[in-house]
Amino acid sequence: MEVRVLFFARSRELAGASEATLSLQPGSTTAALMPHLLEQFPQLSELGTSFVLSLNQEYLAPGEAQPLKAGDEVAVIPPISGG
Amino acid sequence: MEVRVLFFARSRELAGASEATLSLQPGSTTAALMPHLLEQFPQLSELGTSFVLSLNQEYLAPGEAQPLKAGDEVAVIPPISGG
Amino acid sequence: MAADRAVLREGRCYAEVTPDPLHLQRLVELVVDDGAGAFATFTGTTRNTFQGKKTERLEYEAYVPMAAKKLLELCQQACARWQLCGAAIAHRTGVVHVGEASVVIACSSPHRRDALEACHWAIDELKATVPIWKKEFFEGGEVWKENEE
Amino acid sequence: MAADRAVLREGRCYAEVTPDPLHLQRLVELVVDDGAGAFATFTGTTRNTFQGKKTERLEYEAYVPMAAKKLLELCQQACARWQLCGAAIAHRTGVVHVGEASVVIACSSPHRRDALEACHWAIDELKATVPIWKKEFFEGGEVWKENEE
Repeated sequence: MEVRVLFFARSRELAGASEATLSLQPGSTTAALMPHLLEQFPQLSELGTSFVLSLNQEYLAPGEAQPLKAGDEVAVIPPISGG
Repeated sequence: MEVRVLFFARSRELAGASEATLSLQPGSTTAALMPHLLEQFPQLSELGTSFVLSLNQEYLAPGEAQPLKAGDEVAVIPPISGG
Repeated sequence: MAADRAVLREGRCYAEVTPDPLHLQRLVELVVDDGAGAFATFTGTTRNTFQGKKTERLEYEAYVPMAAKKLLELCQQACARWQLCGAAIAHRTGVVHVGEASVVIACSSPHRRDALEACHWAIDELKATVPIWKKEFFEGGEVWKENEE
Repeated sequence: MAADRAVLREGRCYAEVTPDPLHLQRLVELVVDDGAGAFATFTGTTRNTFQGKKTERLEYEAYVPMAAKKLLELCQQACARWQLCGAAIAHRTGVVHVGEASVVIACSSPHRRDALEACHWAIDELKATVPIWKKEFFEGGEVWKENEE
């Protein structure tokens, strides 16, 4: 199944793209995302642990594993600095 | 000596005037003010204790007696309600 | 005849008492500073109700020169207590209809906490110390308001 | 192509993410209410210095739909927690030069404490929760800022 991945700020600069499509095994959870992303965009490792993920515009807690379905939207969210 | 007295808000309505001139004995203090004002404007007694006085645009503490000189400006200040 | 308005300026401080309508944008422009990253404002307006009754209007009266002096002191105290680029306060006198502004406060600072705290303190302090009075005209009567401070 | 702006409205709440310049007066007009006696606003602007160096500009990037959603939730939480007539927040994206506004918040309420407290809370909460990023461009470099919250 395919999920849409958005990159922002430093993660966008490291990935060299603002979005990508990930093909995952059906039944995959959000735990599968970073291993796949690091494979496709090795520079993302420079983020270290300084990021969180969102799933369909809701933040995921670090370590939280949610089931994924086709068409889901995920974002890589470096430390925010709005305002 | 003459001092200028200003009335505001409820004190102005009770006195029926926005200002007055008081003639006082040289050497008078601010303690002399209300007795003289109540004589000239008996309606002011309706204020009760709900007012303070100012001398040359500085508040006087209740019971505070400051020396007066000719040309001083005094005001009768009911409970304020700015803002 | 006593003056019906006063404007006092000192350093980063601005204080005004005026019978003219107040404009928020004008007060903000008085505290603009390229060193400021934060602007906090407070505007007090006439509400449409008073203790459950319909308000027709408010009328403000001021001891103009002393009120302007106290407003300036207020700004100066705010600048001494917080790190501000600027502080400006204007209070209106005369009739202030529902929806119109009676007081506008604008503070600017490099970092947000100073402007926000100074602005909040300023309106509280104004209500406690500045010789200005408000009379409420409502359905069925009129009364001189007294601040709780 | 992803949308570069979003506006969400719900009841007394208004949230906007936009690349266009922000105007304080417009946000205030969104929270006008005859039942309001108090209006509090916060404006964040680009300052001219960053850690002692001259700032050339800031550039903001947003996860637009999620940022708009989080800004609306922020307004809704403020309305639930304080007695507000209205709450409106707009955040700008793209280049924000020195002196220009990056964020404007406006809250209105019957009594002053609610608008003042809600406004202060809102900017603190925005900095902690809304997916927007700021890059500082200064003399000699550029860096992605990280809020302390």
